[in-house]
Amino acid sequence: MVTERIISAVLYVLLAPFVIGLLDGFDRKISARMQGRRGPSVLQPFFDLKKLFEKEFLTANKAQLFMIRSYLVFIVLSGVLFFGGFDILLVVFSLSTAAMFLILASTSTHSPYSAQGTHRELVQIMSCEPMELLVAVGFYLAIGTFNVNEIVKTSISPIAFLPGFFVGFVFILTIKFRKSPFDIATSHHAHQEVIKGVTSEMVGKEYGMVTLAEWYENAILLGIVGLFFLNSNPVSIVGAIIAILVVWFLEILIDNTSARVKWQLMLKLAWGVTIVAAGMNLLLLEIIRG
Amino acid sequence: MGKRSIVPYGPQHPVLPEPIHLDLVLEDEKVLAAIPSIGFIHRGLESLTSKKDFNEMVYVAERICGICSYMHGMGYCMALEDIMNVEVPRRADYLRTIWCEMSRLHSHLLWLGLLADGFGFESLFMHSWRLRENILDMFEASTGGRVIFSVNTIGGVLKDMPNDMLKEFVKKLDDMEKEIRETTSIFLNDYTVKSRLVGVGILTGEDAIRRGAVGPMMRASGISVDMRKNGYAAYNDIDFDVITSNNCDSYARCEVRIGEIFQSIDIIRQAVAKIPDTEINTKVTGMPNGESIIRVEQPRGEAFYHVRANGTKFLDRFRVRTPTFANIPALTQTLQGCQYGDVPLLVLTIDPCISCTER
Amino acid sequence: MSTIHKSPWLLHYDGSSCNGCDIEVLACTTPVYDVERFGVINTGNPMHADIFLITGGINSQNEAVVKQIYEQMPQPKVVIAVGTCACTGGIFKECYNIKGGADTVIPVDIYVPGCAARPESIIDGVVKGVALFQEKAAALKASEKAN
Amino acid sequence: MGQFLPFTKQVLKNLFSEPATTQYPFVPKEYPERTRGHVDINKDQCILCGMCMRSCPPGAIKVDRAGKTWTINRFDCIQCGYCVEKCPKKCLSITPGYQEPGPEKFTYSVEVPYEPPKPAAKPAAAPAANAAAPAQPQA
Amino acid sequence: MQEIKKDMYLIDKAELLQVIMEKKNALWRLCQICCSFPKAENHYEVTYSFANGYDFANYRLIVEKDEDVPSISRVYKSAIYYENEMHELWGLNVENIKVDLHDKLYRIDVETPFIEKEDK
Amino acid sequence: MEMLVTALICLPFLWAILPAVIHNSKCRAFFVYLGCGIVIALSVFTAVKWYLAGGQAMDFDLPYKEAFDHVILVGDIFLMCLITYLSFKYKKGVISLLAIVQTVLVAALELFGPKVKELPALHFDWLTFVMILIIGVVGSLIGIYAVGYMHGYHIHHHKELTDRRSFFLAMIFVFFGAMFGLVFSQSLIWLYFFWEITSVTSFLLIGYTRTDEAINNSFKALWMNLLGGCGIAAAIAIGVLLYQNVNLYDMIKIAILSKYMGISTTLCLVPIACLAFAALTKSAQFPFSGWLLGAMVAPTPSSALLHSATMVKAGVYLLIRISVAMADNYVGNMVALVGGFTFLAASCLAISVSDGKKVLAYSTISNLGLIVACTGCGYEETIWAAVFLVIFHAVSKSMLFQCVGAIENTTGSRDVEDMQGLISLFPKLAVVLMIGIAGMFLAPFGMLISKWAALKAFIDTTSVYVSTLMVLFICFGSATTMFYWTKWLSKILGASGKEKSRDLTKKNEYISMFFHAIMMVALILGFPWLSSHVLKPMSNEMFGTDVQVISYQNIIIMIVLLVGVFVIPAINYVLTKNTKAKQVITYMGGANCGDNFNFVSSTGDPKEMHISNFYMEDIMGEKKLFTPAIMVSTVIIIVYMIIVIGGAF
Ligand code: SF4
Ligand code: SF4
Ligand code: SF4
Ligand code: SF4
Ligand code: SF4
Ligand code: SF4
Ligand code: SF4
Ligand code: SF4
Repeated sequence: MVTERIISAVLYVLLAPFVIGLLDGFDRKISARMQGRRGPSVLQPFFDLKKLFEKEFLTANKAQLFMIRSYLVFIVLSGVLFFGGFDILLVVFSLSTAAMFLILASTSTHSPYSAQGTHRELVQIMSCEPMELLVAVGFYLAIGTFNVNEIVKTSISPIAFLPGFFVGFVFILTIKFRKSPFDIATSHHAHQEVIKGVTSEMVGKEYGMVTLAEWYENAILLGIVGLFFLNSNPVSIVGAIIAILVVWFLEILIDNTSARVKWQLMLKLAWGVTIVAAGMNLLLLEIIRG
Repeated sequence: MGKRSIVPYGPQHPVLPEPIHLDLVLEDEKVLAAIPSIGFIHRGLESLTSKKDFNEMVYVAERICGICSYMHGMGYCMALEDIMNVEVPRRADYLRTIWCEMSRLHSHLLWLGLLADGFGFESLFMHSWRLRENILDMFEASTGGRVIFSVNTIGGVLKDMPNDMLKEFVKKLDDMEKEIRETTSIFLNDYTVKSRLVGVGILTGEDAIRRGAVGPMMRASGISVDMRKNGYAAYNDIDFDVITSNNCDSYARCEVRIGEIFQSIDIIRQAVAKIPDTEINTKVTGMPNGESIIRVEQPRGEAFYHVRANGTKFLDRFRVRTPTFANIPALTQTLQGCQYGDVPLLVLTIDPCISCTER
Repeated sequence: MSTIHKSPWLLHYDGSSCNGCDIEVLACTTPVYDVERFGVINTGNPMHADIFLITGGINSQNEAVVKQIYEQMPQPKVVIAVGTCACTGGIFKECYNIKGGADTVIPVDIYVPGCAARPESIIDGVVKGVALFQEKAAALKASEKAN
Repeated sequence: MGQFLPFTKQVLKNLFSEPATTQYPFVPKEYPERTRGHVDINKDQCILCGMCMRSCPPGAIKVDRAGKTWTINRFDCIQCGYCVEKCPKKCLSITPGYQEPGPEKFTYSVEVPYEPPKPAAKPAAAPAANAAAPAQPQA
Repeated sequence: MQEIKKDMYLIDKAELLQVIMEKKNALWRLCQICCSFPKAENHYEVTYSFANGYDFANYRLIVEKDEDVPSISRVYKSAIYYENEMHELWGLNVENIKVDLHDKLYRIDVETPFIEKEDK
Repeated sequence: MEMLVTALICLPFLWAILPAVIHNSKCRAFFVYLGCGIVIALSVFTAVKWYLAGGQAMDFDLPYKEAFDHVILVGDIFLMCLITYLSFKYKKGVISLLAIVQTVLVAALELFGPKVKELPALHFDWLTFVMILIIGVVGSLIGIYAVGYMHGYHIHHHKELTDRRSFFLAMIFVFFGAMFGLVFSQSLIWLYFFWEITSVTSFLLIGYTRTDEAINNSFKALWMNLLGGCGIAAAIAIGVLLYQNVNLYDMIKIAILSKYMGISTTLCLVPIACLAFAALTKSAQFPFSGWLLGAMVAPTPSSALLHSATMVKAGVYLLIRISVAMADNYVGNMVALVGGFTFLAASCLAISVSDGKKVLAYSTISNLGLIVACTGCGYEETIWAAVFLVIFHAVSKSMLFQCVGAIENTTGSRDVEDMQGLISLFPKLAVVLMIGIAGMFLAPFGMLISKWAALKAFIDTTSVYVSTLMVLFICFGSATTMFYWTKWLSKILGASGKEKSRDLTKKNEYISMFFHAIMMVALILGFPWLSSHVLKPMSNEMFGTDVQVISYQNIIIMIVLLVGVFVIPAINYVLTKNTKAKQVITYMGGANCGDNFNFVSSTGDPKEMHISNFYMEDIMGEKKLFTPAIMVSTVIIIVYMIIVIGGAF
């Protein structure tokens, strides 16, 4: 049992970047095709990452680099906690601690665009955090534990009890993945008012590390999506993978069919959906539990 | 200083295809003040009149701007034709009208794309520009250039479009019309797009006049003025209505321009149906002497060509007042109190052409 | 094997151009020409860019801007002057406020002529620039090793 | 309010149909015949009158009567076609195919066989090559 | 006021503000202000163009080389740009512009490029 | 033990006379230091002695109890007279009514009412243990800080104000005495007396500067706290009339037992409800938050004192005390909802303000909200969390206030926006500030642990809608909390273009802050020990069970995270220190003037760039939220009070 958990955590550390990088590559290809273009190679994200690490290192403030490294380490740590089957609430807390390092890294430079992006990033975190915490609460209500390791051992997939939580979570995933309509703090294409937002001042390997951290984070988020579908039956793993792919495709589709909204609307929508979808679900579960 | 940020915006900025700089004073993201600065593209091309003769100036005029390059060339030629009392053959007038409207089409599609890019709707941007490529292909087939055509000359045009080429263009436009309609309906109906446009950047009709706004910017504030109604080129033979909207916001500007896309297609159809077979230019001799002010309706609004000649081959004065120049005071008005995220959008809603603004 | 050439990110800055070249540069990123096929992303940020596409000539006001942006790009970097204006100043070179092409302030690696430069030209320029980018990366690595 | 995600249909259609992207540079581009690519000279007809040089707006052409050369800087030419229009002998033309980008701005120059007193009538031997390949660097 | 050609009137400095006010009150829009310096005449010609719907009117002021013109930027805000431009490029003195950019509208190296040194 | 406790309560009162009469500032400073030292030593000694004795809860009487009873009665009346006098002096006569009504009620009951059951006056248990340590150590450190701060305050900055330092320092000692008395008292009448002393003392401290604003705010604090006092008075009245018993612990027992014995449950809850109401006012929950915000007009040490170790902690202490009686009933629901709501509302409001002290004030209110909510739930986990929060909050808040005070003295501003780049200008102050902020919210410090426990407990709460609402309050509240702390932190760690200047902070201020920092770190590192050696017996004592609230595994994770927060950046810092990097100027779209702090403006001249945080005044501004928050919370309280009291009769 323990070995299994260790293996899964180690696999996460080793494989997450490759899996997510590849998904990202397909994302770019599919997006391009949705836009009527041919698009880059599916390995493009890896080329980009590799190049970033090969570029000369410029910096506007040296403090930035160590904060970014700390950000990366914390994200990986959160992932290890998650895939190692520990407490999901702590995973969420650890993720928000990581986010704080990103923010500090970004503001340490005193640059107008990264500052503006950071403020927006903070709003994004604020928009998502209730839902992330609620997901943990949802699992606790449905399964009776915060422990990922025990959640996967349940007999019925949690999604059966948590449809509202799932909807809410998928909704905030758009924010987390930095996809349109919520790509307000950093966008994958730079044509936006804050340029590259949080990452504006991150050069070469710094930017590479942030990208890598994002991949690790996305792996956790998709892992949580999968968690909704897992149960003690091994077949559910297939279901979880399908669910992850569907959600991922949905995010690409939404990305390509919507305009970037303003942060006020994002906050309103995110909180609104959280309260309505997750709140209702929460209330129902509470009632059922008596 | 408190809760206010003072930050630069531009000149190099990816949402702005052209350099423009603003000093912004923000509270959170609310813009309390925006001071624009222009001059990053100032070349001083009006002064070239002392170095290039009035014929060469046609090519300079075309390069005032690469987007409605055609109309700049035409406006300049019209001013000289007026001074030199040249009668332009009717076919040339029609050809000019068709190219003008094709320019408007490409310019508006380009603008729609940039707007979509401005609010982060990448696929819509791609789609608009893909549609626009069709128009550019027509340009290349008819003039040999994709963006700068060099087909105008004082006294007419240099290249003819054979009638079957025109017919084919009309057919292509018919095909495109449906696609354009689908694409533009996204701008008008999508929830996220509307959340960015509706009620953003209000400019009342009176403000529009006080600040000297022109073109779609003005028509979106409910003021019905379109220089084409003055009947230059072949517009006096064409039947069209001035498109206006009373919403006074960014959405209205979008609406007006989208309306004009279909209007342009219609005008091209009418022109192709009516085009006479005559010469395409008249030989011009002698030196210009006199003064003329020509106003034409460019995609972005009324452009001004003020030419003063003195009987030599070098002009005394060639002055262009481009629509964007006129719209900048209106822009500063709309920026007041908007959100930081709206800044690029509002800059885009005047459909800026800094190049021609700064000349 | 280095794959650095597969990820050239662009930065586009409009010097004193007439827009003609700019819209052609932009057209390169749109479906028909789609330079992302070569891994090109149009970043807005010099800190992330490998290839600097500059259109239009240099005037007294944008001189400092161009220099600054160039300096903010990390090595290895390639500069491509797009359009006749950026190559030589073009038709505007006799204007009082035009100092000349992009090479008056920064070293230009590839010149793409044309007024306006065609998307095909720009693609060719970029492809050549990418090759150069690869070379410069190798040179940079060699010099780093030497140190 | 507006509709939600109305663009989905178009996007999915694009996803499952052939992209609009051309294969350039892997497949060469075919230009329409009117395309203004670059200026070419039929050197046999040129009389070195210098009209093109004087009329060229950016000053891209140099005509050297003494050295009997006609030179164009294609990195300076704006393909306006004014020289073509002005040339008294109609020996200039503007044809598809543009000057290839390169790391150097070079000029292209031809020796003009024109002999001032008697009109030359040599048969055109090589110049066709110029039209096909736009330019070769010159030292 | 004297009509010199269609829609073009010659006015003198005293009439300017009155004309401007009239136009403003009738909700005319300021199209442009054009400054020129025909060498042969050796004076400035400043043309103010107004439009209202399709009506069009231009008013021309003849200004000697060392003369000032009053600013109309307090009546028409958009005149700021035109007036700053006149001063920066032509060296024409405009009194009291509402936002005087002191020759920094276009930050150019050349001083008054449209007027040659000896003329000035 | 009796002697020690007596000394702990009485000594500060007596010591207060010293600074009050000594006017030589050096000499006075010496006695204040000495007094604080004694208080620390005494409280620590008492606590340790009790701990070593086995940590058994004990009841005991003071010697000369009768005399003390009389003193207290006289004291009550004296306070009433003082309030009445001052209220009339400053034309706020109405307020005195509140004092008169309650004092007369209590005094009358005591003199003429039925004879109440005789019981020991004092009680010492685990909660008391924690409280005396907080009051003694944190409070005294603030006292030490105050000496240096008040010197600077009068000598350098506020020459226009009358120097009443003697009075100020004396009041601080009075505060200590009152707080000690409060946490030991078993009898409600005694508790009431000490409670009123804290109300009046804080009133006097807030009005210290005697500016109009200060006077207004001090009266606001007074009437709100007196209203709370009425609650205790009412509880006393009910106790005397119904049960002939004014013993706090007995009342709690009755309330708990009633649940099982089928006697009119709700009737027994009424005194508890009254006490809870009193505690809500004192712990500055909505709708009574105004007084704590207004308290900022006073010099910083008094803010620190009110916010961290004393005053508000009195309210929280009482709530924790009675929490066992609030589990799963209407009173508990009321307290939980008011607390949860306050947690969310105050943290939203904290987003919209930029005055450093005000942010701290809102964060105090918000944090207390979380504590209050935990007590309202009344489960082992939540009490565990509540006590943890109390400890962390006391230390870090005291530290933060001191630090902001020192920053204000040094830079002339306490606005968060003016702290841009503090880390490079005043690194020492910045580090203290950062540790304080980290202590307030960063994983895995106080907030995280408490949120974890609270969430778990609230999910398990029986009342469906309370549970749902509370979970939502906590989830949303923690998001907003993260927002305002992070943005402050990012200001401090940013770059600064200002010239370095001299740090004016006094040595004793640093000593105090330094001790706080050490305590903070010790608490973090000692948190598993604390949990098993202090909180576990406490919960055992209160609930009779000692479940492991937080699993061993999670404790390990938290330790890992916690070590991570310090160690990971530190390691990375060391690793990256020597990275070769070319310095570039920041990206400003090409408009950079060359130094990261100025840009080429539209007029071509350099202009200073300023980057301000988000304040969301349109969404979370005081104008927008404050009144609605007060209304909502008032409605909650009124509705529940009606249910509880109405149900009883
Ligand atoms: S906020 Fe108002 S009163 Fe305060 S310093 Fe600024 S301008 Fe003065
Ligand atoms: S506004 Fe000016 S620059 Fe822009 S397209 Fe029109 S004429 Fe050209
Ligand atoms: S080269 Fe031609 S098209 Fe390009 S910017 Fe210059 S003038 Fe415009
Ligand atoms: S095409 Fe125009 S620019 Fe080129 S050489 Fe001829 S005249 Fe000169
Ligand atoms: S090319 Fe034509 S214009 Fe030029 S020199 Fe020869 S003959 Fe004259
Ligand atoms: S710096 Fe602080 S203490 Fe000094 S005068 Fe100002 S506010 Fe008062
Ligand atoms: S911030 Fe504090 S001191 Fe200042 S006005 Fe408000 S309440 Fe008074
Ligand atoms: S808080 Fe402000 S008003 Fe009050 S004493 Fe300090 S500086 Fe003066």
